[in-house]
Amino acid sequence: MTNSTLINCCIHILLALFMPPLLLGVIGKTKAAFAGRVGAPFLQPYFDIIRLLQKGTVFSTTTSWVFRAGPIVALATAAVAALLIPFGAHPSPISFEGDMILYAYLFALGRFFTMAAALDTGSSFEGMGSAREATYSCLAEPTLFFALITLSRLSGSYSLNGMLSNVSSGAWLYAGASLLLLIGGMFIVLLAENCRIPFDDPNTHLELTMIHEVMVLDHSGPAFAIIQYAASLKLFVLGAFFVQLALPFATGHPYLDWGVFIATMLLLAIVIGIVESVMARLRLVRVPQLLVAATILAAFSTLLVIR
Amino acid sequence: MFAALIILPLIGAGVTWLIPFDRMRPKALALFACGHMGLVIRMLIHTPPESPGGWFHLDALGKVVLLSTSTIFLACAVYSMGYLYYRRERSNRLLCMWLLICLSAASLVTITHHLGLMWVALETTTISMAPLIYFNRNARSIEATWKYLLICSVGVALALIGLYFLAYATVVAKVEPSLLLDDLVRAAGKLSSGWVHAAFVFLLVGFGTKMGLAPLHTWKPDAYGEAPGLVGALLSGGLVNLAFLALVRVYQLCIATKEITFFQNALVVMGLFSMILAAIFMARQADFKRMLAYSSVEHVGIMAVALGLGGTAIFGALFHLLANSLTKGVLFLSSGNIHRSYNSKSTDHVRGAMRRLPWSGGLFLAGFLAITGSPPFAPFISEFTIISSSFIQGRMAVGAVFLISLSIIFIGMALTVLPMVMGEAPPNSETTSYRETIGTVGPPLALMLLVLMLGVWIPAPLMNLLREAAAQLEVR
Amino acid sequence: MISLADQFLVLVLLINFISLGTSRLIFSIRAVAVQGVILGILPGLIHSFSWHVLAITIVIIAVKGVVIPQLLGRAVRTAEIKREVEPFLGYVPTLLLGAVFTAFSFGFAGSLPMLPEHQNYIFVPASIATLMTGFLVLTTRRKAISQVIGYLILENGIFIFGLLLAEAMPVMVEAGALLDLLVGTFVMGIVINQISREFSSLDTSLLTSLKEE
Amino acid sequence: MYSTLQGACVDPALVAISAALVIGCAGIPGLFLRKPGLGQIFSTVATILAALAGLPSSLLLLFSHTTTTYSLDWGLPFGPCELVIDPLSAFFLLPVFLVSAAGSLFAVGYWPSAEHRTTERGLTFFYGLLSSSMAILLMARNGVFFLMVWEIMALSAYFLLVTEHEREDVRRAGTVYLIATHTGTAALFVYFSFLAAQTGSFMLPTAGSLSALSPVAAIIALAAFVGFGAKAGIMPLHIWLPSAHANAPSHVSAVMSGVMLKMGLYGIFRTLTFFHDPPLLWGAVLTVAGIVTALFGIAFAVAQRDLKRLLACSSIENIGIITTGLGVALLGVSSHTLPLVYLGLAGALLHILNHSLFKPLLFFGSGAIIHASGTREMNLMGGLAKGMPRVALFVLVGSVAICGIPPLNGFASEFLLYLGFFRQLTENSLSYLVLLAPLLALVGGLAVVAFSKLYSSVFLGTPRSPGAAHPHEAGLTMQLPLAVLALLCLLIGVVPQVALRLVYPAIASFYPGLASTEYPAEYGSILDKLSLVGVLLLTMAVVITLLWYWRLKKGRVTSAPTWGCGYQRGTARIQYGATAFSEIAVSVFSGIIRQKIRRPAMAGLFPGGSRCVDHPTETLLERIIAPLFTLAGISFAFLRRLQHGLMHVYMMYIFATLFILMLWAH
Repeated sequence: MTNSTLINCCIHILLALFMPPLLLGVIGKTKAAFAGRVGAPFLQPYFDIIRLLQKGTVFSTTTSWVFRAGPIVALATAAVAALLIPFGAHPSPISFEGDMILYAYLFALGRFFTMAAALDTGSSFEGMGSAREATYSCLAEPTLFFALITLSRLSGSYSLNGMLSNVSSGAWLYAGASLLLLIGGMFIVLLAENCRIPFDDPNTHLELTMIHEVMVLDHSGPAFAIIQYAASLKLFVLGAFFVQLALPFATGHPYLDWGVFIATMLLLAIVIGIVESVMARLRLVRVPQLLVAATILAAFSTLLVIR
Repeated sequence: MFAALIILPLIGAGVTWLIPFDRMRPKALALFACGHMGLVIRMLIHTPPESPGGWFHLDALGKVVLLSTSTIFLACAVYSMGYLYYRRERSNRLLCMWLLICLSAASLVTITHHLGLMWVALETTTISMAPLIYFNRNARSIEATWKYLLICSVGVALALIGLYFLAYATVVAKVEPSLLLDDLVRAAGKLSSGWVHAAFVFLLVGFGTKMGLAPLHTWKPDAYGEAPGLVGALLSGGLVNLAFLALVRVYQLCIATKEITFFQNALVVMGLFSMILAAIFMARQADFKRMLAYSSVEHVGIMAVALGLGGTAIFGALFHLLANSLTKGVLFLSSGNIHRSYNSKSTDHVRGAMRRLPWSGGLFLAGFLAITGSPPFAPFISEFTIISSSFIQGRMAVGAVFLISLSIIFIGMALTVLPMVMGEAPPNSETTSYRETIGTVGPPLALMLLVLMLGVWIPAPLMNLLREAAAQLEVR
Repeated sequence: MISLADQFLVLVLLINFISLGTSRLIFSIRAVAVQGVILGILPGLIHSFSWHVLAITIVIIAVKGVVIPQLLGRAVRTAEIKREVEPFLGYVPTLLLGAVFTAFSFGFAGSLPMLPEHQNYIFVPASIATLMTGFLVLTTRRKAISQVIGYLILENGIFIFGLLLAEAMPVMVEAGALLDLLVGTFVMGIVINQISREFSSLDTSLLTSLKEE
Repeated sequence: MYSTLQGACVDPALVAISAALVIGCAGIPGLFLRKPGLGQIFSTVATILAALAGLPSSLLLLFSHTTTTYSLDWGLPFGPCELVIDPLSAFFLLPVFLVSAAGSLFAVGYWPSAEHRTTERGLTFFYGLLSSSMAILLMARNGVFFLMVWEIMALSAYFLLVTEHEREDVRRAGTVYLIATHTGTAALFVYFSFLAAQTGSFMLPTAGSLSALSPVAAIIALAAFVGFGAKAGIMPLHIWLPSAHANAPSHVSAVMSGVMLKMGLYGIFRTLTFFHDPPLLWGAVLTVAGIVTALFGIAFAVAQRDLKRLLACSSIENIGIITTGLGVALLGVSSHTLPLVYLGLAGALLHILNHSLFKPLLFFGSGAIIHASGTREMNLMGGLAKGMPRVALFVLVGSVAICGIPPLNGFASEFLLYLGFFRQLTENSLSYLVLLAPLLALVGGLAVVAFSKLYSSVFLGTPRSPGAAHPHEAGLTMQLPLAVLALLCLLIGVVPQVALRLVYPAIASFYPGLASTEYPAEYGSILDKLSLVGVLLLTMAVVITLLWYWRLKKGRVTSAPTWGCGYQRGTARIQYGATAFSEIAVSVFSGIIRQKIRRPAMAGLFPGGSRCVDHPTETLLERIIAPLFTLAGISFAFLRRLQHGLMHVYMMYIFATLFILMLWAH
């Protein structure tokens, strides 16, 4: 391993460690701006996490060890996923043929344990949340795979590195239509997987309508901090996938590329913020329909490239 | 030697007639059955030479049938010791006597090569069975007897005129008029086809009626349903084989006269028809003895089809003759026990037999699996041989119909048998004094073990016997 | 001599039609008895005299002409039935069918090769026709008695054919004939009487409790 | 290790055969021993010892490239009866020995003869018979002998299934099973007959000796698909499977699902080796049947409320996945794309191995659960994790593994299949195969729904019924099999490359063309990376845990009731139950899953108490096959009028027959 790759590796890990909460901060700020408020500072999510880490913990009497495993697994999976996905033009530290499948399935692992932890509390609301989570994410699964197929067809490679680094502006020339469809589909999945509006509202106060937030009602203190951090990391990882798909800019100069990556990520956060502030939450019954629509978009894009 | 085989049972009949006590007769019956069995085994080992004039000649085919008949009869005789203990309300004198007379006539059928004599013997067996079917002395049994007697007599009468035709054919052909099989085979070339055809048709219908091929089977369900279990076993395990042997003799003649194809096709068609009909009648059958009767129709159908197919299926037919009679013995004897215990033949009342009669219930279940051709029981060997040879010969349609009706029959029988043996006996079901004893369970158990043994291992002598018999029926 | 036998066979055919046409049981029993007597005489006509033939003649006449009618008659009387009411098929159609079958049997016999000495006689057609008549009775009449009668007629048909073989294989023919007689008389007679005791009627349409429902 | 064993002079094949026979006879003494329980102990010990002898020897046979032939002497006229163990058989032997030993150990605690005097003997006897017949089946090379052993297997499975035959549903399940399996056997009659017609003997043909282009070959393949597919539970031949697995004693369900289904797959594998040029159509049919089976199976599983029925349906799903892999491999053979062949076979065979680990694990778990809670209805359970923490842990491992989630073994096999699908993108033939990937992903997603439903509604939350309120931890004899299987799942999950090496000889014997390729090395290295990530994941989880607990020590930890979002009177019954959990998914997939729903009729201003019951239906069985049976029954009843007891008409039958035959003759 040469020197530069070692440095890039370190940068990669540091970014994955420290940048995710910032996205939440940016999103919050954007929404505040749209609402005409000043809003919390960009670093507010960091403050929250630190404060939560210092608090004590309350465990529900009904819970068992499964409840505690939930946040841990969620964070671990997100972290491993972060090591598999390339940031911008820079390849990921770990990469091998078929890693995209692992990437997709890691989220399933995290989800399984999050849902189990939620159901362990025996609260009907958390039950609702996990039931919804289970169904919606299993509807979102195929979309991701269609995206992977399209990318690996375009790039002729079977690993995330190859797929995403080869989707340069060149690909747009001959497969623009399918990439466009793909971006549409993937954006929906991005929002759904991270429980953003229009699927879910992270800071609503009506538990009956929530998905992700209602699953973590009973986590408190450090556990909740871990969950918050894991959620932001997940957003970060999926976002990295998306921006590399949507804004594949590469200057060729390594440090400039890092800058580009950070910039595009922040841009993505702003976009999400805009969407959240201009759109309303969907009715729950509409959610599956939107997800299926995303799947259809992605499927079309696949058919366009493999016919 | 031949004489002994015929006389011994007759003596037995006389003895049982003279014995005054009901308790003693079954023992005598079993005794004479054992004697007969011993005689049969001795004749199988040292086959006596053909009698002067060629009227009596024990060939391989005869041996197979004789063996099966004697075995099933022995089983029934031993069983009767245990069974008749529960039927003390009426005298068993006639029963024992006629059983032995029937045995004598049956042996005669197997050892003679004179078609006329064979016909006489068959008619005797028919008559001798009538009092046995009427054993229960009630309205239903008299009706069954009446139907059995009239239909079978008509059938046998048809067979007689068929024989007359044959004889007349020899007369017309200006050869030495005779009904000796060997003479006929020798003269076969000269006989005029018109008479021979007519003869074959009449013989087929006549013996077919006795054998119970559909649609000539109409007496079977009634007779089997009303007769005591051991009589049913004897009818379906013994007499059927005699009629089949008669058909086989005709078949040998057909081979000689080169008219075989028509006869074979007729056999296949009637056989398949019997199987289909049995399949239809066995589904949702509410009376398990009648179900067994239809199963007997099915199995004569199988034998007919196999005979009609020829080739390797012949072996299947002969082996099926053995396997079927043994398995039928198991089924009828154990069903007799179940009937005694519940005092009902209706599957609405008979439930949970395995709980009430562990042995008989289990044997009935095992017999059901065996008779429907499940490995590792003997009927599987024969049925698979027949099916495979039908496919190997390229008779796809035959094989397909055969297989489909087998499956339907399995389903139908399963839906009748499984509820009988499984579960709990219904609370309202009648409880009788019947208890399982070695006398009533031993014989079917022994037969079942035989069926199992033949399913996994055929002794070399038996194998050779069957091969030899099959060789007699090869179409050249 | 044998030509005389031929005339008798015509008589036999006539009796077939009578038994098909009549509705009174006693009458048809008598008809069958007469038929039996004729059949008893026939061997005497076609063979030269011998004690053996005489014995046969006597036995047959005795059984077919006397014993069986007696048995059946008694059964009829005990069961108090006069006539076959509502046959399965009416009398006129039955008669017509009988005629058709007789014609058919003549055709059938014509198609078969025969000994020259039998060539001009109607043994074979007569036997086939009688056989079919027996079947017709068996299939169209409901009463047990009528069916026994049908069976007897059927037997007579077979017997007629047997006459052709009488010199070829006497033992066989006689054995067959006698055994048939045995069934016909004793066993059937016994069963008939049992039935009439059980049901106090010989209507076999009563004997239909054994069936698939 | 096997080199040392090879040094020993005893022939491993002989060891395997005798082990199978020992297992078969293990139950016999129990039938005659007066003292209850002694027979059970004896058979368990014998079975375990035999398995301990059989496993290494089958491993040896798997890796040794020689196959020895033993000829049994029997008097039947179907040619010699040969026993051969080639790598394919040896591979399938592994689960047979493993699971049957585990099951018999489990039975000691689960079905103690002290409580089940009447049934225990028969159960033990037929259990041994089933296990050994499956082992012998894999060695049989004579078609008729194969058929016999096959039927012995089927029948002993039937007798095991109806152990509790006083119960109506058990009897019904048994009857359906018996009829289905017998129909399958009829198809096998056709299969072996035509094989004999093709080769001239009843011996199974050697690999690649037949051509697939003749019409007879098509019939053979179809018969094999029907006969073996019915046993394996490929749709639409699966009708017997759910009720059978649900109603058998749990350790029997484990063997049936974990091993017996594989025998059907073995038959299909074996059949496909006969032909050297399978047409594309066969592969296509298998692939489509497989993916449809997987999708429908898991969809049914999502809807179930009966614990064991859910497991049974997921068996159907897994069989579907395996069949897909096989079909893909076959497509590869027909189109001469070796990577596809390799990956398809590797995925299929590895998944066979995996499924025979985690499915028995789950069925044993369900046995322990039913033992503790006294019900199979998931809606009545809950909170069992506190009473039986170890079983909860093992079942968790099983559930995660069966969803195909890393780092457990289920993922490894599905991963290989995915690679195969993606590979086709660069091959220019059959690139549409890649569309299987999203479908498989959907299957995986649904599996997560089904098993998080199972796990959470059984073990988590608070008890929903008094029956489940006081669960007891399973006995040691029940825990040990669970522990072993769970450990194996984790092991294969973390080091899949080892398992891949296990699979390779079987692949080579299935498709000799792969013998001299570098694929094993290539994909072995990929799996190395996979296991690296697995280890990374585990370490990361451990690290986070340690950090957190270090944190917890400092902070103060209190415990309080679950926050009810303001509803202070929450009872256990307002928890999300199993049915509620899957309700959304079921409504989304209502096209596939049909449910009978009895909704309460609301009347008046203040409607009284009422309940809404919905239970999933066996679409095929209850809507198509059962009506067909009734229809046939009616028409038969009509035809039975032929037997009306009217004498003169019977006479007419005889006369008519005579007449027709006369006309035919002339």
